[in-house]
Amino acid sequence: MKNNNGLISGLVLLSLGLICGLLLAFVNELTVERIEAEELRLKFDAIEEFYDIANYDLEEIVLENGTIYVLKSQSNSEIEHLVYSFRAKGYGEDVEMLVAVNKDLSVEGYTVTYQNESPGIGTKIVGNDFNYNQADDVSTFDSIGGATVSSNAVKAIFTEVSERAQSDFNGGLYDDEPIDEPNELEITVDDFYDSDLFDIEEVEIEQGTIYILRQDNQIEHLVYVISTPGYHDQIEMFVAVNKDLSVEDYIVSYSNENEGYGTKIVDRDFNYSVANDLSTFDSISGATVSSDAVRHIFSIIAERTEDDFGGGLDD
Amino acid sequence: MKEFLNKKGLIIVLSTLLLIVFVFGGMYSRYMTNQIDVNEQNRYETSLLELVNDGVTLEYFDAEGVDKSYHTPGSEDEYSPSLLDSYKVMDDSNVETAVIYVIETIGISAGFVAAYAISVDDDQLLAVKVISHNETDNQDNRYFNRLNDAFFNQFTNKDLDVIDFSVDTIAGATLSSLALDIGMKYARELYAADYAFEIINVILEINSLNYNYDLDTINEFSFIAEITFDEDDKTAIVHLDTDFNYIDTSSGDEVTQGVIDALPVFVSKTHILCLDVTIEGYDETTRELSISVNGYSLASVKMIILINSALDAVENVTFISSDESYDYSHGYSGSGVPEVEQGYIDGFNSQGVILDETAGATVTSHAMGRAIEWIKSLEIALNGGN
Amino acid sequence: MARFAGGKAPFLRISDQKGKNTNTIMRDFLIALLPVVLFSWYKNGIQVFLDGNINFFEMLYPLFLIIMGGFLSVVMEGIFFYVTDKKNNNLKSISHKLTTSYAVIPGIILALLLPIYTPIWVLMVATFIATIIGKMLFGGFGHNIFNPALLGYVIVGFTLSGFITDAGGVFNGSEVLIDSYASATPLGIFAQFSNTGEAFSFATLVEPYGNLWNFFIGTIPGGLGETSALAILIGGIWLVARKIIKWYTPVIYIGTVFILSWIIGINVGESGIWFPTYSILTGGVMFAAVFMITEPVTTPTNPLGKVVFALFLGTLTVLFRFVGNLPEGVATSLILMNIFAIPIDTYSGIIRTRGFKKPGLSFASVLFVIFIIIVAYTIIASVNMYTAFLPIINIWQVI
Amino acid sequence: MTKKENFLKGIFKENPLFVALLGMCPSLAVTTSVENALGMTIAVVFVMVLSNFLISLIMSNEKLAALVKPVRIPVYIVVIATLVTIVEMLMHAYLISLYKSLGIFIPLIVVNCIILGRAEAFAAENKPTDSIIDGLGMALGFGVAILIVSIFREFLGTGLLTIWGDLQFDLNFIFDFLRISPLGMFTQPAGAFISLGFILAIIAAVSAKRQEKQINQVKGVKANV
Repeated sequence: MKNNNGLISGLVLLSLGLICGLLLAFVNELTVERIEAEELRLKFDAIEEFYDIANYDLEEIVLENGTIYVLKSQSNSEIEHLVYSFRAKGYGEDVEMLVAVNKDLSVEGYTVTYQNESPGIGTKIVGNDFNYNQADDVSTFDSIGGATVSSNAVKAIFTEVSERAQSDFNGGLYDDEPIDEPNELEITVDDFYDSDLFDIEEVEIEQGTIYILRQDNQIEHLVYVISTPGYHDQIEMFVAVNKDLSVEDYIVSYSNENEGYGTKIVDRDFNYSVANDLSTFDSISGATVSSDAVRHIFSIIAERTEDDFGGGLDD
Repeated sequence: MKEFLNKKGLIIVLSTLLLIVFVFGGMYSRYMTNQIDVNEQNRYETSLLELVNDGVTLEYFDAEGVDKSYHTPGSEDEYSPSLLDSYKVMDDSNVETAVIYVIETIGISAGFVAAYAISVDDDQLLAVKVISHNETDNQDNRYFNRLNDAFFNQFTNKDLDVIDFSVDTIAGATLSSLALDIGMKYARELYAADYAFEIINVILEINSLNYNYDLDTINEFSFIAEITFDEDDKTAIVHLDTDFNYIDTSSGDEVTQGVIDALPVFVSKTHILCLDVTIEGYDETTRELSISVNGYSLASVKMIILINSALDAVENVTFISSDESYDYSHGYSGSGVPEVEQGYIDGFNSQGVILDETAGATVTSHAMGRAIEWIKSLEIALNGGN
Repeated sequence: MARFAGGKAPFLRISDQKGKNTNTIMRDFLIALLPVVLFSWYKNGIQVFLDGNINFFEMLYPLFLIIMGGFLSVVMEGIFFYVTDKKNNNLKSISHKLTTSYAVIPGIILALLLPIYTPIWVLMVATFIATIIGKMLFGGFGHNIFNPALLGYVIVGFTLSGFITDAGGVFNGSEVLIDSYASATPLGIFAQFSNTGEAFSFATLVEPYGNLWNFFIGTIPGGLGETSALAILIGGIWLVARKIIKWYTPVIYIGTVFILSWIIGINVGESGIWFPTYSILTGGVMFAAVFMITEPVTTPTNPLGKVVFALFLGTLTVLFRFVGNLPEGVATSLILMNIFAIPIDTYSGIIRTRGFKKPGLSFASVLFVIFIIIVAYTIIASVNMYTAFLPIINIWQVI
Repeated sequence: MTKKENFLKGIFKENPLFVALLGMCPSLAVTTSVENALGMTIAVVFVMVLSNFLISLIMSNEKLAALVKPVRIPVYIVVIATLVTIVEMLMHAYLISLYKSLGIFIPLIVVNCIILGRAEAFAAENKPTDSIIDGLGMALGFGVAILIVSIFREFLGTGLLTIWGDLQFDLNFIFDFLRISPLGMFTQPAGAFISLGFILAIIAAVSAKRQEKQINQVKGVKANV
């Protein structure tokens, strides 16, 4: 009793805390796996209403005002469906909805996952058919008479989906996350021509390098190595041009574009066959920035290639 | 009594009163609510009955239903209109006179509901009534309001057994007009399924259409058309008169009656040729070919083409008369219209060229220009294709 | 209050009203309600019947609803008296209590506030809330803090309005047929504008219902008794003439709403005098001005208090109406102000006797500052209604 | 006080919600459905019995009690918090839908005045067995109370009685028979207060009547004497 100046009490409390902490750690160890599994199951249950998740690879993208669940095909990892889980301000609290959109932008379905609207009229938004069938078109939206604010919240969610659905399917989904590993290839002139047959000279220009392949002091081929800014990083391309201005081949040697559509510039046929003619150029829809970069490279070549073969390089 | 009320009776009476109000008052208010629906339905049916003149009663029936898709106006998607209600209309002696289909179609937006009344006796579309629609833009129904009386008049007493079963759309409200047009066509399909009515269905394509420049036959027919018809792509070259009525077949497969009936409609809808010039007649003895051209009004400018004796060139063109208005109210202030026309003809005769249009008489100038073009084509034909 | 008169409201000034007692006040109230009742019957029953849109039984429904409002509240109060006071539950004492409790008035006023197609069971719930919860549980006639009818109306309006709409809502048999009555009451249309932030005009607000004369006569959609300004004015003049109410209370209230609406109208670009006129003729402003803010129990009793009360009430009505999401600001603002009736009454009584000295001065200055702030906020916030309405909604929900 | 009285006092005489008006926050928030009320009851029973037992165990040891006394409130909190966290984790793992609907109110059991109150008022001064009985009685009393409130609210608010999961009674036929509809208001917070007010009023009326009877009886006895 005399010795109890608080220190021992503190020690008792501390040891009690330790025991409790150990107990909690033990229980946590027991339950943590199951909690994770249950949480995931709960999330999937809502999506399962629209798609059979087992058939897809599921990916989750967290945005400011919601989450996008990306369902990719298991065979070629193309985006098959997007399930948007967005929130908007309703009459009471936020209204949270799940909107499932197919690749052809048709709406598979939508469901209200959370709402706290005024009972009676406001709660009519649950299970109501808002006549929203095409993801990029909210003009057909039917609101509920008498529940303007609640249906405006629903409309806000649909509008948000409609604004991004198209671009999401075309690769805009990953706009905010650059891929980790750049696409880099070791390319040399040998990939186009047999370098033993030619004298190779290297000329530095403003935008890159030109390899001049000469045979008997005549310029036979030019290999342009040009780099230009892409979406996230530089894009570097090798373009081999023959003497008759026909394009032998082109290879993207370095790029760091968006996963999905942006990376399509690699191995893509841009329909560029005559060096000074860009009119046939095919851009990649959905990856405008990336293909614009490629186009820019080609236009640099198109501008100077005739002059280069005519001897402009020697100047 | 007072004794009773002073004991437990009072609460019983009061509670009973409450219960009575609850039960009977509730019945009363439910009756009121139902009555709204009943009144609504009555008004709806009355408005439907107004579509048919001699209609007295409506009788609901289950229509056969047809699955047919149409283009959604303004896009490539196909959709099938939905039949909401179907009624038989009885007259005062309880004989069925008409049938009404209430069909939902898509205009600018979905939910274009209209009633289409079809007379059973003479297979006619009697009238159309729009029940509800979503053709709105913000507060006012801008698009829908463009559909004027003239547009709706197209639907009254419209025969179902015509080849071209469609109405002219209204500019500025094309999609809304198309909603009614499609609904009307779908109503015809429904009618054909419910009643023994056959929709005329002609497969016909006009491949080419030309004036007949052959002086020997020019009096018999004005146009030569090359057509493809029927499901197995039969072809024929047919001759048509000035109103595109069928005259005869010069070569190819035999033309069916359905195609013959359909030809005028199909040709007039197919603008292959600039159809301004009408051949009035050819006199073999005087070698005079008279034609008329559409100026301000139809076939208003008349002229005679004199063919030379060898029948291989145009000798002279004479301006005969014109119905053009000479009041110059359209701002024409140059030389008189006949002078304008004569100028063209003189120019053609002397130089074989077509003059520039005369300012202020643009329409007439254009007509003359086309007449001259026609004459040049005639000359080439007479020359044997040179 | 108790300092001056003693006992509970309502009070009578004998010098004003010789030979009158509470009974006569309530009888005059009923007489004043008569034109309103008759007009609402005419508008929702007789006129529609004459148009041939409803039959005889439907014609009687508005009258039935109003009578039921009064009848139900009397019956419910009778049951309450029976249950709570076991010693005096004989017929004589209960009927005596009922005659001094004036249960019929809140019942009738409640029915007049509700739309025509209110189901009877909703009316029963409203009457229960009004008489039992709003009045009897507070201690009966004279002890209630909130206007009983208003409490019933507000609770039903917030919780059961869906059932009223489902049953048919505010449109009478003829009005259902008119296409231009797009959504609901004029205020319903106005709320749409203020929610979406779109500009409104005479053509969009008034023209669907004809002209402002229709608003004055009362041939517009709305609750049973609140549409006709004319009938309400007749009742009001009767009450003023009988010295039951003071003329300045309704005038100040309506005037505040009028002037603030005018200022707001000018701010949002509608300078016409039609807008403030429209503002006072729609919804329950008129009805509340004559029959509710003059109610002797739940409002201040002395003149200064009445003026302050009416000023605040008008400002809050405009605030809730233009800045909030609620189409009708009258009922909610009145419920809110009922809470402040007692302090206003107390301090205005002090000011009246002692002049602007302590403690009345500090109270008055605080009140004045609050008033200025509310007015300023109302005017500023109304200019951009759309952005302003969200925070107000949140505040409202907290309240 | 017998064990039976000890047990029953929690349910009737000292009912924590209806008599002591303790633990209003969770009882108003989770009583939207019977299922939630049952789940809450289970959680409270678990925490209550174990916390009462443990605290009584600690405090009945005189030496330990002397050490703990200056810091007894933190000790209670640590014990209760541990138990609540265990309940929360178990519920999250095995009853996830209930966990979701109870939401923040499971962690709030920690500060539930009933548990802390019983720990201080009863468990600290009584034997472990008595404390268990007291805890059980109190928790069940709380459970009965919120069950009554939740039945009242769920029935009036939705016309349903959700006992557990899919076991749901649809009582809408009563509303259909009366030709009225459920009042959604009762599932809202405002409805919680109104419901509790009604129930308390009824209980107050009943207990007032009983008291009156008792007084009359006492008077009668006196008169007889």
